[in-house]
Amino acid sequence: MALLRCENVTKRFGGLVAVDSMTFEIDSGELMAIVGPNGAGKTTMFNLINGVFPADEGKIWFEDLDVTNFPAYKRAHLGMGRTFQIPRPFASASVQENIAIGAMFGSAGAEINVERAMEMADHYIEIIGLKKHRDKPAGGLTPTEKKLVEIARALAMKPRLLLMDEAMAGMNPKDIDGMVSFIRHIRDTEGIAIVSMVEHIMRAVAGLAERVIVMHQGALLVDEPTREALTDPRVVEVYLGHPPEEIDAQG
Amino acid sequence: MLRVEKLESGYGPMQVLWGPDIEVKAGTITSLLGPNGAGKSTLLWTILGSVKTRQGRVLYKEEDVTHMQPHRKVDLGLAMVPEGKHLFKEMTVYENLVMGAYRRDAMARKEENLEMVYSMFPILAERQKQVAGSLSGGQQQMVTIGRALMTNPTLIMMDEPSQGLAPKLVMEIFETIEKMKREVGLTILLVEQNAAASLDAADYVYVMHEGSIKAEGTPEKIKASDDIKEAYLGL
Amino acid sequence: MRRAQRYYPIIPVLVAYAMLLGYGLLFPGKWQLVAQLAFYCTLGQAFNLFMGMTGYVDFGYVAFIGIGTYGMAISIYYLYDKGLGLFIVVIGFILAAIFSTLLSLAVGAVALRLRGAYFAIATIGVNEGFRYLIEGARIWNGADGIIFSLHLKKAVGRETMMVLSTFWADVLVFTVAIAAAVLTLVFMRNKVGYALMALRMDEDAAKVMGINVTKYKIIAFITSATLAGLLGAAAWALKLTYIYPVDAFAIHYTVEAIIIVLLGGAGTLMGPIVGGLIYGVAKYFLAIVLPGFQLLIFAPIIITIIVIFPEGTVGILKKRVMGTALQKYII
Amino acid sequence: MIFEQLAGNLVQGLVLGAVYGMATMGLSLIFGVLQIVNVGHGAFIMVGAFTALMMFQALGIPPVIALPAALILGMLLGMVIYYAAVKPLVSPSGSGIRKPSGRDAGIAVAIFISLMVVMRFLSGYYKLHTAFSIFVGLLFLYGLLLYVYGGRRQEKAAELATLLVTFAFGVILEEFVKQLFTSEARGYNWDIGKLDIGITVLPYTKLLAALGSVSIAVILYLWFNKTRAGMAMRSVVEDSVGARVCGVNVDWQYALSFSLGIGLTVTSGVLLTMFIPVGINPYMGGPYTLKAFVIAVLGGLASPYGAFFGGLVFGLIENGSYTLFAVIPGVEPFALTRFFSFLILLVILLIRPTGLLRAK
Repeated sequence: MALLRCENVTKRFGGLVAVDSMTFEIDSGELMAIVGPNGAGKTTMFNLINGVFPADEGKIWFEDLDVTNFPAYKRAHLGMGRTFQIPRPFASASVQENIAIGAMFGSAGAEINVERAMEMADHYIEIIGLKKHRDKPAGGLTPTEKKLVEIARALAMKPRLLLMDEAMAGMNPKDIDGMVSFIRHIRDTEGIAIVSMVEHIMRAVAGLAERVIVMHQGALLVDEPTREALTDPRVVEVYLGHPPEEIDAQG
Repeated sequence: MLRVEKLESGYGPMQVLWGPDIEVKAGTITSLLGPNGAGKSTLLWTILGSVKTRQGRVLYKEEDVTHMQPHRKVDLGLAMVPEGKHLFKEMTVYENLVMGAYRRDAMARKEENLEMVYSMFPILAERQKQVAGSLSGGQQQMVTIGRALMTNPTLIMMDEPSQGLAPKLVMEIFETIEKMKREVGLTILLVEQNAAASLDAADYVYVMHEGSIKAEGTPEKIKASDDIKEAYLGL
Repeated sequence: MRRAQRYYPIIPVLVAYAMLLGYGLLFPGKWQLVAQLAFYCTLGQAFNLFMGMTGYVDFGYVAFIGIGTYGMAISIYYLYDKGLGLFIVVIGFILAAIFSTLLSLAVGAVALRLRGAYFAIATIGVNEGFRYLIEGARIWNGADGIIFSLHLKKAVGRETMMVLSTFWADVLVFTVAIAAAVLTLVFMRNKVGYALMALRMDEDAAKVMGINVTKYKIIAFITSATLAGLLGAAAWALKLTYIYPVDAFAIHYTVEAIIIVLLGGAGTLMGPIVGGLIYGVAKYFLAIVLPGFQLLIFAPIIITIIVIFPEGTVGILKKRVMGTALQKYII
Repeated sequence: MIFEQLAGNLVQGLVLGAVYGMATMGLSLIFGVLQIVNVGHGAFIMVGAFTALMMFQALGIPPVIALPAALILGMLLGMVIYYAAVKPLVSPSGSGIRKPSGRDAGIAVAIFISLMVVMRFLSGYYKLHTAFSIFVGLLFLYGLLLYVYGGRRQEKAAELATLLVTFAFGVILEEFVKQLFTSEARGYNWDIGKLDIGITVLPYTKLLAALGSVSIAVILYLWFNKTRAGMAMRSVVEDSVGARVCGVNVDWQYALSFSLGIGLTVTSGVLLTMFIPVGINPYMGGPYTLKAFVIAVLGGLASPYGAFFGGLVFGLIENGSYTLFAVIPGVEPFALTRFFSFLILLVILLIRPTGLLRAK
């Protein structure tokens, strides 16, 4: 059974078709990447999946439940987590409060009171290694720390599907490798499916994803295991220009 | 051409730049490398003047322009290609380019510059009547670069010109940058995430970290130094 | 133990109100002033519950006070001869609460879907719109208003009426203030508060965190509106025993509410009390020295606070006591 | 007969609507460029109405001639407000590193007190009201504080703050005018004849007001689309960062558009008095704020031309609904029409907050 299933999902803005009849599935515990240039409709696709705005056409199922018309918060309750391209922690709340908010309103939110949420937050602060910043306002952290807080906040929601928007944008190759192994670690320990959206960091795609979806002008170009996707002639043609070296290096 | 001395600036209570020194020689590509949050973009905006300088000086063509307003600097031939495109999405390609020639001096040379932009990016000539927002990502980037060329610049500062582009377009952008140096004779100050490509294109490199310069030298020197690559570039 | 500690900040609030009440009781000549101050504190406390906690400004807030006043007025005006005695006042409060809740539901259903500027636009006409509905459709005597002092006298007797409108009405205002303060703290310390904090800072991020932002906004909006309705019933209807639509929906009470909350510090528990006292005392003396000039002097102060001291008095105080023993008492 | 009355209503509605549209363009311009809703909108219309009234009564200048004066007055007012309170919110100029010190506060208080003393002294000669002195003192104090602190960046954008600031400026204007002219309603009588077009009768003043509104709208349109300065303002609306790197002085464009928006609003106050030359009082702006919001939302908040067409539509609606309510017995058609416009606002906001008349 697929965790998430999208069928002919389409979204238009005015005359522009941002997402054009996308059909794909995501399985539980899978590590997947969505790849494509800026403006290919990746962020819109994310917003459609977690319900920031509704799709114009098509259907979305989450664990065989039709969530097409669910608002964002209900989808979050079902187990969809999300991080943003530019991290958006609640700036004047402390790191602990930020993460606790995730726990309070996430998929297990109904049973979790404020005290319990704070304890859970401490656990995740431990995981991301920001213990010394626990009581600081999140707005004062460095971009990378904000990113970690946001990931912890999403994890505290106990999601079954985590959507990460450009988790590695602007990082140098070393930090990318660190983030890749961190994400893999999360997947293994928390057992959740992670969809990461990556613009053009082939190093991250190759290291991270088991499967890749390439989007081009709002439509699905290929949906294949990573190696095949990155050497697919269509992908090379419209997107890569030449097959990435990292594939050979890591393959 | 451009010299930055002990520049300090930031936003509100947060100081970002801690006194970097930089020199950009005429007719070269100078590349600024470093991790996210190192203050590279802030440095460019401070040089342009839209982020206020708190300490230090900016010298352009041997003239102190530290506290000059951004639009006055555009008059002097200092252009900028901002990160994330920032073109006028509801105007046509042509109108976008004409906006680049907004200052009077640039307006006088509008036709020549327009021709130069169209010869550099023939696709823009074809699409000049089209609304800029409907172009593809790569074409939008061309409009932004073209618009900067329309300001009749002598020095162009480029902030992440390849960001968000398909890998196959990244090489094209770098070719364009080299062409701008070779054929138009522009001086370029380049901020790039793509360290490898940037090192190949540059004549001189500065490595920034936490708001100050940690290393500088020719690309060969930087490439040769494993310490720098390991510590700041992660190559 | 830790749980109890989290509610410590209510102590200074209770102390402040107790001192104010005590001052009024000990110096009977000052009761008018104390009642006036209590009104402003309550206005601020109730307004803060929505504006301070959500970051939205409801420019039509006075409509809830007005409709609450009508609730009490109607109860007395139509039920005075039914032999219910003081019970009509109780019914009045119930009506006030129901009316203001219903109006807030109607307004909230439209306005709370909107954000920022659009929310402001939707609310700024509420008081005017409602006033013109009452006048235009001649509801409840239309523009002629309801004058019910005789009805109240007949229902409860002259003596009771006097005590009711000069003393118990003010005590009820105090009660509403304390209720508002307690509710504010309870919200802050529970999920509601965290949800409101999240949506105040970043509504989009809050949504994808699983926060039903509309629900929490409505909770704060209705609570705040209902308190305003009760305030109107106690402070206006019972004290004045008449009501005209032109007064009941006058926008300058919204201005006062904004001033009080900003002076004290939006989103803080103590803020409305501090703001209410500063504003009340200043207005009291200005009314003696310079009648008619209060708004001309307070409006520049609003601007000064917004531009230069956006945290307000208590906001600044909060920063000062950070890390000291006082920290757990002041929020 | 019915047809004639309908046609008459249509003409009256359009003439009124043109003025309404003009009265909303300033609001939309400011929102379009700065994303600020001028909550004090009506107060600026009131200023325009008083300008027309004063010039007519004191100097005998007909309102049409008073238009440029009102525009200049409004633009000056706009500039002052922009630099005093809007700019410190949208782009704080303060270094932000200066800590408030006791000395700063001391100087501020000292200057305030000495200013009060000077004003007290002056009031002996000029019969200044004490409250006015305090008001002036407060303004100076504010200027000083602004100089020392330079404004603060707000936590949640500047939206809430700008709403409150424009609201407060509306209150200041109302109270200030009240002190000058008392709150009694005034009016003037500028009679230059009527035009009978068969289906309805229109005074020339109303026609002039409508024509003036249309011409101003057309000039604004041409200025935006055909001139270099207009293009610069458009570029700021579309992308301020892009405009800046093109060499547009973005800060000045912000100031200019705010000032122009206020100028247009004050000017529209003059036009409105040509339409309704009575009931001019300090608090007359409130209903116009509400109407302007309805109109702006009809036409899409950020578009001045949308606002103009919204005004035409609203003029028709208002005229029609008044005629309709007048035949219902037992109601106040005037008040009910105002309630109706509020209802329209809510309905539009509910179904399409970005404007009914915009394509997207």
